Amino acid sequence: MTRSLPRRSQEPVAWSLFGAGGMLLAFLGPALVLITLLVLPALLADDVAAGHAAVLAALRHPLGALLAFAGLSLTFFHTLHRLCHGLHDLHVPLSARLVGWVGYGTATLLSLLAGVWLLGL
Amino acid sequence: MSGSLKVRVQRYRPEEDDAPWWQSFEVPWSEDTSVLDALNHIKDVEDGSLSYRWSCRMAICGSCGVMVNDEPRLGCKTFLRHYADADEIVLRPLENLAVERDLVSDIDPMLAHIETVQPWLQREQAEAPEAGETLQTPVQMARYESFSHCINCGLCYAACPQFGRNPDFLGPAALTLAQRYNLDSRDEGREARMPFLNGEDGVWACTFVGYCSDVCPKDVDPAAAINQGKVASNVNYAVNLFRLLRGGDDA
Amino acid sequence: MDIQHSDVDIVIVGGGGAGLRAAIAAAEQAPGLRIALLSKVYPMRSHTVAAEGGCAGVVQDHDSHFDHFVDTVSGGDWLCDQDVVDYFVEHATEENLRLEHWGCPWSRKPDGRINVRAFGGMKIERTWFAADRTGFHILHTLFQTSLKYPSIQRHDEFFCTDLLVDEGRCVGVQAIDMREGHHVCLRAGAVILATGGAGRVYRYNTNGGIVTGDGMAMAWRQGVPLRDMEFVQYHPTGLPGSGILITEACRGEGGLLLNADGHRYLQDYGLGPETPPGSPRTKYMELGPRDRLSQAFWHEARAGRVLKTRRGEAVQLDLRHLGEARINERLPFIRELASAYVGVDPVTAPIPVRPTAHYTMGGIQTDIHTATPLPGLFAAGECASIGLHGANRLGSNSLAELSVFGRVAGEQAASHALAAGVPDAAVLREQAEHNAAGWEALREADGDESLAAIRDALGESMERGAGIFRSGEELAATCAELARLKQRYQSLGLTDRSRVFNTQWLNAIELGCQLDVANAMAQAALGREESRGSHQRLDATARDDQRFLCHSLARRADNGDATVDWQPVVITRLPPGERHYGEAGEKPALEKRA
Amino acid sequence: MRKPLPPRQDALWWWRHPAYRRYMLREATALPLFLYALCLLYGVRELGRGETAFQAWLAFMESPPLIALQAVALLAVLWHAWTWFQLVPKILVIPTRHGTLPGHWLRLAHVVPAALCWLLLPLLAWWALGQFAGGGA
Repeated sequence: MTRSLPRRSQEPVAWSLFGAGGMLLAFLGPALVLITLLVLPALLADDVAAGHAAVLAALRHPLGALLAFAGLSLTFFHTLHRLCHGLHDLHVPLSARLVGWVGYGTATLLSLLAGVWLLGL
Repeated sequence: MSGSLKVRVQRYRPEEDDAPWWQSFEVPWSEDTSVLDALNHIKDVEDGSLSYRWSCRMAICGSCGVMVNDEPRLGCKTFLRHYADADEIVLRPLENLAVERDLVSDIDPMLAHIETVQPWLQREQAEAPEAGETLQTPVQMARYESFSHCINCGLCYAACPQFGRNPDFLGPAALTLAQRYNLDSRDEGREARMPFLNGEDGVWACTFVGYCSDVCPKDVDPAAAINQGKVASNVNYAVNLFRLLRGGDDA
Repeated sequence: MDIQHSDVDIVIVGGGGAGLRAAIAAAEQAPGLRIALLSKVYPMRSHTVAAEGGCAGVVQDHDSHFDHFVDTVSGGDWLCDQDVVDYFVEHATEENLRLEHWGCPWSRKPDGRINVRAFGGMKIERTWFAADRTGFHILHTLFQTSLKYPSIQRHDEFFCTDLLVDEGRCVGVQAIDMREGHHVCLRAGAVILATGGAGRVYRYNTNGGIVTGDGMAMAWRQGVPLRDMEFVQYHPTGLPGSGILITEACRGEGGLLLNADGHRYLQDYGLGPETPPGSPRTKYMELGPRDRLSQAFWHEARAGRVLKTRRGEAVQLDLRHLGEARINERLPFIRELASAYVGVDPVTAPIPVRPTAHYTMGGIQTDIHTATPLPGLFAAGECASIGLHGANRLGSNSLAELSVFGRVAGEQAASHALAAGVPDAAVLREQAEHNAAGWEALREADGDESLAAIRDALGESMERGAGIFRSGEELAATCAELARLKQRYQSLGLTDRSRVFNTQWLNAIELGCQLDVANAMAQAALGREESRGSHQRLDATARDDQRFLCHSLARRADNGDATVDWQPVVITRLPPGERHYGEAGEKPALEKRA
Repeated sequence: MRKPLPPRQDALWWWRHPAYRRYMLREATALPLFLYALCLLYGVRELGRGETAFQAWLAFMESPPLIALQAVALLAVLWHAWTWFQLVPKILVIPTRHGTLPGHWLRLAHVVPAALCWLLLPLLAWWALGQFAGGGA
């Protein structure tokens, strides 16, 4: 039986980024929120200067910068992927193509910003 | 254990009705009474015009799928005793499919999707029986075996909101069958099937709601099959990209 | 009346194992032919799906076609046509391998080769299996394979009502499109009936609701004889109450049958001596043939040594010593069924079981090429009587039969269709109109008899008079009751006048078929004044080769009743002998050696 | 004549069954996490703009609405992690000599290290920052 072949979906790119972000969030997310929620305020209350220097040093280190970039970028791709699909699930009358362009475009833009700012530290 | 229970059934007779309506029956039950037994009782005793599908009454032919209190279930494997504490049991035709009449749904879309993925064993060269069996160890068989247990009852289609949203989505049973053959060590048809998995109505229309696997009466786990299909589709995408970059044809 | 007419080359009625195999064979033999596959259910709903234990085919080195032949012929109490059995045993393995090549997930040995299990009445292990879902896997493999042939046009949920006959030749079928509710007429060069058995004429049976003998009745109404209809197999292990099948593979794997006292009663019925639990021995005890085991239950029940359960009398099928791992590997579906339908986990408790009607060994008379006496009409599978099973079918022979003779039917029909061509349209219009008018009248039936009441009375009557043991007196009573039921059927009252998916109407058509088939069964049983295989007469307890080493042929008389005459059995190389199991079965061999 | 009723899914389908509600809750974890990530991105920028800006960002993060957001984000990311690890064995198939690695082992192989991360990383950060702050003082 011959059947016309369907158009290939470009979803693998988005899904890979979504999956990587999801895995990273599952492993590191809770720790990160605990740090910003509890550790930073408690420790940096008295000595902001030292804290600023410490965080700056950590993010200037190539490994730190890379981790921060990956964490931020993949989180954007992960969450915007889910939000885009959520709009479809909720019957929001927008074309999937438009939603995709805007969603993944935003994630790309925010990733670029993160890259620029991290390099600028 | 026995008693009687109110059974509310959605009726729709295309020649007379423009919209579905509800009809209630009081059905006596004992420990063994299934939803299918209840329907047969209603048809025999109360209202002979009620239509529904059934045959094997042992959870293998896949005919008698209905919504029981909003959950897709096989009528023959769902027992009234489990609903003894409820006020009533509500029966509707399977969700996400057109209703032909009463509890009879149109499952042709599912069948069409199943055909699309070419669910048969493909070999580049067909062997004669004299060649003997193609060897396959129990470990190799275990890779796909549970995916081959699908009875095509359609409960997973009734459970899948993405199929409800987009009827062109190939859906759980079809994609599971594709995966079943793709994982079979004897099969060589993966190349032919992948384009359908890769398409926008293939594995990528699934958002891993996972309810299909919850309702499957044969523990097939279609959600697992589809999402393993996503991994396969991803690999296929990467390989294709590599080919394109090297100046090859789109595969 | 609006009847849709169309032309095809071959019509196959029934989408189970035999029908699908025939369709594939025809499509492969002659790719240009238009093959219409009609089924009143989607093909994967067909009752082949419920077969559990396995499918026969000689595969081990120490086994041979002749051994399979001997087991089958003696198991059938010498009422098998031996040329047919020869053809069957020589082609069963080949068909099983073909299914393997089409993807059937046969259970394997650790080295990847086909595994086989022991089965009742088979001297050597030769039952191929796919866990305990063998029929399911065969049916789905065939269905999925059939999808690759564009020339097979499925007509799902088309209820076939009539064979169309012109000048003594079958030239098509008439059916009701269940979804649209209108009549269709398919003219064809050849017709294959693959409509399955008629187990639903009994009150307690292992069969699905669709197993109502429609094809047998359709052929019967065109004057085609139904052969060996008195031989109805009771499967020794069904669930009490529902009748759901608990496979013979349970015993093949080593399951034990115990009566209420915990005694392995089969040793008292010529099947002993007792084999140690966990070491089943072929043709001993629980691995005796189905007729003997069902008869043993009947005696135990008469002696009051069975359990009285809420669901009726039962004995115990004990699998506990197999252990959870083996049960999960070999009998997962049985565990699922026992848990769901009688609340018993076979890992921890014995399953209550009892014999229930299972298989129609007789059927539409065909020759070895699946051709019926009506030119253009072929039949295969449970609906046919090709002469394979004789008076008692061995478990796992019927699944193999579907492929072996399904293929033959497909090829024969293809050749016939190519030669015959599609018949003239005009003559059939009138016939179709006439048929349709009859079914329309039934849809409007407004008598005062209830469908369910007649159906239930039919089941009770067959159970009482034509069960495991019969007598002339009881059979005569059943025949009389059947005549009364047929009368009552004339005053049937239906409440649903609609067309779309009017299952009441279709059930009424089915009931008419059941009444015809039951009548043939009872009349043939009444005529056979001997005991052979599954046909055991309390008033004629011996086998009588003098008078009855022959097939019964039930024919429709002009008044609609059945007349029975006889046809010789084909005996080629195994002259009639005594049928022995257990230790007694070793004697002939010992004598030969001595 | 046939006259099938076409199926129709309404926009509130996800409210109708607990399984769907759980799914939507899982998907909804993305919203607080997205906002939280925006805050962190903003923090990176402020970090680069000097100590005062960084202090202002810290204060911003400690404002009640942001504390609430972080609390919600914490719950969300925990639910995300839980559901994520439930699904991993369905996607990840690791062949072994006797078949495939059982799902519960895979799940365990994810949950245990993850839980260690959740506990140890904050402690590590606490210790490292304490060292830095102590050393700097």
